[in-house]
Amino acid sequence: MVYQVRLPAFEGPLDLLLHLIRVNQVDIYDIPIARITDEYFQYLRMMEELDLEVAGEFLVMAATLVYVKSRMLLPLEPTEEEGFEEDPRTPLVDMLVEYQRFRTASEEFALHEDRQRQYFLRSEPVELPTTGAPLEIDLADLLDAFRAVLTRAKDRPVLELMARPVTTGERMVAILDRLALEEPVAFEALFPAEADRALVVVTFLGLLELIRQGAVRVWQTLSFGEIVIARAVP
Amino acid sequence: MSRGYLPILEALLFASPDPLSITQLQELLEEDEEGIINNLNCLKELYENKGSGLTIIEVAGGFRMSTRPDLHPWLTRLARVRPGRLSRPALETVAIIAYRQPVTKAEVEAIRGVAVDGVLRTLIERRLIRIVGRKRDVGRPILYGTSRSFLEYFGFQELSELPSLKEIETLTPTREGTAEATEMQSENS
Amino acid sequence: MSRGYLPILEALLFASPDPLSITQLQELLEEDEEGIINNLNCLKELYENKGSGLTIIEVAGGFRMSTRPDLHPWLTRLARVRPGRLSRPALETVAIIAYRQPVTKAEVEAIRGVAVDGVLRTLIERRLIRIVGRKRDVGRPILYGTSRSFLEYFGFQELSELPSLKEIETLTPTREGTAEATEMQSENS
Repeated sequence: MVYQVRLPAFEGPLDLLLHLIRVNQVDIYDIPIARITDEYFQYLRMMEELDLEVAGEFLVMAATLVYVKSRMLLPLEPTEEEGFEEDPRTPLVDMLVEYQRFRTASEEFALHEDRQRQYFLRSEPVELPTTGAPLEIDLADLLDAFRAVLTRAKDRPVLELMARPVTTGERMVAILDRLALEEPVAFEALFPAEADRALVVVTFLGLLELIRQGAVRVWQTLSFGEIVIARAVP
Repeated sequence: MSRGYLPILEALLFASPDPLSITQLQELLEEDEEGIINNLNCLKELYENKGSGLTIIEVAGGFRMSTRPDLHPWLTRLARVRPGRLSRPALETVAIIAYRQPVTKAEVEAIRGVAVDGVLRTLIERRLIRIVGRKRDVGRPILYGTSRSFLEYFGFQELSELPSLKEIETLTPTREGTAEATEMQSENS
Repeated sequence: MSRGYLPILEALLFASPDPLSITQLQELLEEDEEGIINNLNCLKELYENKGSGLTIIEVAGGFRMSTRPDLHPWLTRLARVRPGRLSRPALETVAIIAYRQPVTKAEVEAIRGVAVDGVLRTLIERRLIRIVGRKRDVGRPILYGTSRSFLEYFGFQELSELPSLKEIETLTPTREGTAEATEMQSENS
């Protein structure tokens, strides 16, 4: 006869701890930490014996439990403000209570989900023109679209889609373009916020080149004040 | 109120892919709020009295047409692909996001005690959550919130209608309550 | 023929994405052909007698539920109150412009592989993109970039807050990622 061992699958260390608290019928606000720690380790060992991968989070919690257990062996020291030190279990208890609260909420959500799934809606929306109405775009739709474009573009080798090196010349042109639209422009504004290091460096080199050529003027109204840039008067 | 609006209301509810709010219906039908509400009730009653297979439900702050819930075993026979139920990790994650939004991935992970990358992706793909901005913080992490389809999916009217976490806490075993008794109950219900 | 099938037939016609043929309906309702045809006629008459806004029409391949044709003018008003959505080409184009700006039409077309004139016009009308300058290049082509309201749609303050390419990879799931948060549960369970 073959015995099948079925370990309850726990989603994470908090899930496992709540399970241990429940089966031991102990008070979550007064956890017998030594006993729970022992059982927690038994469970981890069982997982290892069954060759199940023990996720990192479980090990971190194991370390926390050992720490709390050792702190519990020491008497609580009186402190100046509150009389006594905080119970070493408190942070762990807070975490468990918070997690449990959301877990209960998720059970409530599951009931709503079940009820809602009994309603069948029309799957094919009637084709409607959508002019004039306010626009609604989901960023996820935009990202999906971009991802699709990238995937398609990868299949067309002629295309250089990924970032190509930007040249100093291009940045010089970009700076002059910018100045043609508004001037003077703050030094920082020449560096797009999304610029990576290379772009910042190349832009700065471009600016230096423009200054050297006498194409732009750069000044500061105060020491340590804002640096502003404008086209040199021809 | 003229009965003439009823078929128009019915056609609009049929055709709209999203729930229609009272305000939208007012604009569409050029009626006042009271008239719209009367007509909606009228339509609902008519469906009930005629034993129609359709019904009007209120969700996400609006009204929409749906099949009668007790007929769902028949409808599952339609070869129609519907996404499956959410897994427990997904439900927990979407619950945390619903109550704590706008919230970062790290904040969700701190509460759940495990990584949530895969789950977040699925929730985004199913359009139950969305990116709502970035936190003004080191690394400017992405902030997540729930979408309108979240309300539709779970049948909530609006976010403020979510059961408060305080209420939920009274359902959970606390200091006095024995854990086992509560568990038994929820299993039977 | 029992009247009990009528609401089920009605619900099926409502929810089905495609017209349902007599054969399909026979299978779904476990009824014979005559019964199905009778029920369909019955439903049609019921709609007419009650002055319903809905009707059953016969199209290629079967029967489907539809709004009454004379109500069409009211339905076109729906477009006015419903939030608009961007078409797929428009989404792709605005995505390319967002991530590659400032960018010319020719560059967008090279990436998308099709002409984008119409789409660009729509995006400008909707104020999602704007002209940001001209390229110092042969013909001085117009450079496009995204607008302020584009960012506002997504709750972002500035362009640098848009998810990076790397983030896109982690946020938009590939097919395998989906199963993780969705239980493989069939509709019937």
